[in-house]
Amino acid sequence: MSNSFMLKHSQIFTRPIYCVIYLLLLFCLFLPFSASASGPATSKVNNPANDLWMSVRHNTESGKITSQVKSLDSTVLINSRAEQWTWFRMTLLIKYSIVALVLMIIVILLIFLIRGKIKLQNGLSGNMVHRFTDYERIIHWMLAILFIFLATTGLILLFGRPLLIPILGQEVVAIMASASKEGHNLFGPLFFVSLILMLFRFIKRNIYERGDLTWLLRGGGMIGKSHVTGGFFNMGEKTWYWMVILIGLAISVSGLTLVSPSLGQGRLIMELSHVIHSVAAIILITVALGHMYLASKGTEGTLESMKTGYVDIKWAEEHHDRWAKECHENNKIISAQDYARLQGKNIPNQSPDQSSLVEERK
Amino acid sequence: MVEEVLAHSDYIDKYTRELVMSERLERGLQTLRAQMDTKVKSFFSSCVHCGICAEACLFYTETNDPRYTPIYKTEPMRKVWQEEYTFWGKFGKKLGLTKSLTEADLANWEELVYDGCSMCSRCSMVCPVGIDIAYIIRKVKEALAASEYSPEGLVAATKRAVEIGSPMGVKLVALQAQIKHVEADTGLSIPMDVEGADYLALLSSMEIINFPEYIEALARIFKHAGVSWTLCSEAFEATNSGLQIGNSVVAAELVERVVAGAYKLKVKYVISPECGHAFSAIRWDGPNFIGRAYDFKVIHILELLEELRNSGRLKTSGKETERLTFHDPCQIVRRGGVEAQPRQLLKSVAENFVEMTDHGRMNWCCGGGGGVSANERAEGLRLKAFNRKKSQLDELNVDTIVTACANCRLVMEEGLEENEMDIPIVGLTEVIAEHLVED
Amino acid sequence: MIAGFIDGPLWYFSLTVFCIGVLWKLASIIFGKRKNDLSVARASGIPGAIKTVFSRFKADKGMVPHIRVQIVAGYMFHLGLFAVLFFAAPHILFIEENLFNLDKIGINWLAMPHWAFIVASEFAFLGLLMLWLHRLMNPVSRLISTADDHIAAILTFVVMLTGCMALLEGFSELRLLHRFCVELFLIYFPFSRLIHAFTFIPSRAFTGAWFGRRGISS
Amino acid sequence: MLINNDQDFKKAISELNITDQRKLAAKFVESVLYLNPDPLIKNALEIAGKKIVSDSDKKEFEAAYKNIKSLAVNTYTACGGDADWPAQAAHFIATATKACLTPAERLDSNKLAWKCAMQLRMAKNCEMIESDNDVIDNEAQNQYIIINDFIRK
Repeated sequence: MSNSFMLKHSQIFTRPIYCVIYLLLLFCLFLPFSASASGPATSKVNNPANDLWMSVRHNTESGKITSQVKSLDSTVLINSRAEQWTWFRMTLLIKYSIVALVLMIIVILLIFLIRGKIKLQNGLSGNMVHRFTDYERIIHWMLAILFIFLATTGLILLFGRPLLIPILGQEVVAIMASASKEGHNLFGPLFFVSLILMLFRFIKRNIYERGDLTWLLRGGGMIGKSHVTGGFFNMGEKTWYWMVILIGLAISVSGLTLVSPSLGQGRLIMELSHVIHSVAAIILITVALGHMYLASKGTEGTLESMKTGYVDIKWAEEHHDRWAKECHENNKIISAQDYARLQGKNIPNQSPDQSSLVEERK
Repeated sequence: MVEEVLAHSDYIDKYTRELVMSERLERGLQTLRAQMDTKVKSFFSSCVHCGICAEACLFYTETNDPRYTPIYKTEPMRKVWQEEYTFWGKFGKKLGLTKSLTEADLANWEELVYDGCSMCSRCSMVCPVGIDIAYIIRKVKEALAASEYSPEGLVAATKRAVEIGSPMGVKLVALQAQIKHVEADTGLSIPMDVEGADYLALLSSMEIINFPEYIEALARIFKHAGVSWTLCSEAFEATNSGLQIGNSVVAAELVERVVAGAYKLKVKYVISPECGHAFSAIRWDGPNFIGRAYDFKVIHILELLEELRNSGRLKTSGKETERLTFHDPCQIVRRGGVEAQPRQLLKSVAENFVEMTDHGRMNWCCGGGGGVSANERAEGLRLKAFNRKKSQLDELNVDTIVTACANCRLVMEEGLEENEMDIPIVGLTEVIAEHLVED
Repeated sequence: MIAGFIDGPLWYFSLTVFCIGVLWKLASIIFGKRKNDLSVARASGIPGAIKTVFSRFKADKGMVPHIRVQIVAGYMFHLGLFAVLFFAAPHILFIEENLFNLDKIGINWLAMPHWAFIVASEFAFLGLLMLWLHRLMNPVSRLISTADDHIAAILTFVVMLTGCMALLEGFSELRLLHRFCVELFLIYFPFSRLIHAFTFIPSRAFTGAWFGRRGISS
Repeated sequence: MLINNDQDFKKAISELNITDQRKLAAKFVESVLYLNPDPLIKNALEIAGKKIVSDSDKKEFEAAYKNIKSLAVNTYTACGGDADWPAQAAHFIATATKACLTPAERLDSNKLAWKCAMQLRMAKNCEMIESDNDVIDNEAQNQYIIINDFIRK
């Protein structure tokens, strides 16, 4: 989307110059009339070019400049903000994005090297509890896939000029950029939709409650070996959820503003949207990298919950003790064998026992 | 542990790879190939593996075991189709990529097809691409039977059916004794081997052994309506174990007996008893088993009763006051097409008749059809599957369940007992008989 | 050179494979061997067949709560794709240019407005993504799915993706990429799960006829 | 007048109140008890005779009914199972006993003695089938005698 804005902008840079010349001519033409109109000339003489340039540059006194193009911002002849914006887009943004991403990767590497895979203290039991329904997992992975796609295309657009062109050359990157832009624009709204789905499906379980803070102090169990307390979702997961929702919404709204330039928003809005969009996106991407690592390689038995929807009860006890307790109380725990059966990996020629497998029927 | 489970199935694969070309497997394969008609091909090429059929199958909904997904039960046939009738299958076989059907598959599918399917064919009703899944499962059964992967219960029953003439070993003397009893009670005579009667009534062994009331009901209704009918000493058994186990040869033989009996007594109609699968067997599958059309008509007892009622020959008086519902036997309603008659009959004698949420063509099976009830090994699963019927009944809280199949009746009584529910179950024909206008 | 190949020979080849493949499949199903039922029918099978071809577009009421994802996603995908496939301006233009002149054969084939096109493709993408994830997430469909199912899903996705990436119509390379994927799709179609787009009709008809002649509405 | 046919038999029964019906039914069963030696039956019959006064009686009664019901259901010959006539006779005795314990609140309890009698006739019948002799020793007559002197008292 930022790219689409770039295109408009390049034209904007060229157009005002013609406008200025045109207006200067007009000015000369109408000079005598204006003189007469001004009635008996005052003794004070000042250089009218000043005013003109002031207006053209800053468009302070509105109405002073008219244009035959009757549309929003059509009387803005030179958008001085654009230079700041260009500077932000081409210098700041790129530089700090790279810094942020690289830093995150380093952090992950460090965690991996120092802490290694966070194993369960008393290992896996093989007895499982149901955690996420099919629908919940579908939403999660849909959001994930769309996010990764949008992130990739977005980064291609962001880093295309400084990083890719030197490697792949102008033509290739031009094609990639065009493709990325179209893909990015089309998938954006889908991200928004699945974000809303996620918001409604998971919000109940993500309200902060007592006990979440202690989790934070323990660094989610990464600091020290002692056990940290948590409900269905622990502090870390809740925070991540709210980041996804809030930052995600910021990205979506600003993004939608950028794909639909003809909603009556002016350049200012567009520039702001772009700034919000890019900054928010970079933050979310950076944190997402962390999430991806911690939820897969990072901690033992976590990925299972988003693959099959079940987690090992030992895992639950360590990461979500309060929830695990509930599971124990309502005896939601199913044996390894029943779990295998629910996954369609039944031992052949064995009729199921009477245990309640119908627990998780949606 | 899960690993162990996986290890186990791996082991089975390895173990069978040696005897892949075994005799049994060969017979299975041949039977599958022989039955590969264009319908099956169309069905398999249409299946998008959406898994919707699972939600229609009580063996899945009550266990949540994906292996009970109806279309998955046809896997042996799909594998053969894939490998021998599709481009990629043939191609993959050349490269040795496709996993061919193994004897282990047959061994594992025995449980799925015989214990985990009551042939209720509810799945065939919901498939979005219109696959008649039960139609394919029936063919898989044929292959499993041919390769001798069938439960003992059914094998024994089939043996008895062929040798004694009844899957439950009911000899003619037993029937005669029951008839004597009924005659003594009702003072009516029960016609046996009457040549030239209009109707030849068939019975199911279940009725002779457990529910002789049915015979009495028939006698009284036919007397009342002045129907000329008879039983046949050589063909009184309606059930067809050949159909249940999936052996067309046996099935044909059993049908032939009825045809011979009907021919001998020169009857115009053969009456299929309440029993569900007997109706499919004699009414719909029979001619196809023996490869020729009948020279008599087959009619289900409920169809006949409704006919008699409409023509005014069957008059009833009084109405049952208790709240009652009707359990549709799958083979009669969904595979037999007798849906309206039982309802009209019931309404004529009951003022408080209520329907279950899913009824008629979308009814839920009792769990004992397709020979499942004759297969002791399946009892645990069957009782679990009954939970579906249980929850249907819990919604209604009826005083009485009426049905039209001795097997459904018995299976449900066991299910109710298991769940400590106390609802009497009665046969529709008996209910009608109780309300006959005395004349 | 490659462009020429994709726009020329490969296009005609894939189109031929597709057409012949589909026709062959349908013919072999319709004219293939199947026993005719000897039992006395309650009613003719034909009305039943026709009825079922349409009745199966609607799910049974009792089933709906358990299969919402499949229904919603399924309809989103299929309708979206259908709209994009046949009513997107670029596609109609393509047909006009490469296959036959619609006006000549007196068909007034209107393209849908750009916004509708975008909405339709959004629906198609969301639906397909959901369906494929359901395939992976739901134990039942995970168990019964074969490689073919996944290849078909991914191939379809790629075709749609390359299509929307070429939306700007600024670079012929992107158009070629899209077209190349379409050609792969066409070649894969008759030998795969994708054929259900045609065979669902005979399948429904067979079942409908079977039930119909027994006097059962399916 | 003496009862000697089923119409009168049925009529006479319907005129009895439920406790009497239970007593009568119990008598019916006792006359062919030898067909099922299960102690549950004996115990059930004793309870059937008793009047229900206290809660403990009620509990006892319900327990007996429950047991006899499961006995009746579990002795069915399953579809496709091999017919064993003596066992089947025992089964009918069980169902007959179940009938005579039918709870009062059940709508079909008004003809429980009749139901019981029918089951017993079937039981006798099974015995006959097993013994393969053609002379039918009609349980009905026997039941008429029982009801006649039951009413007389």
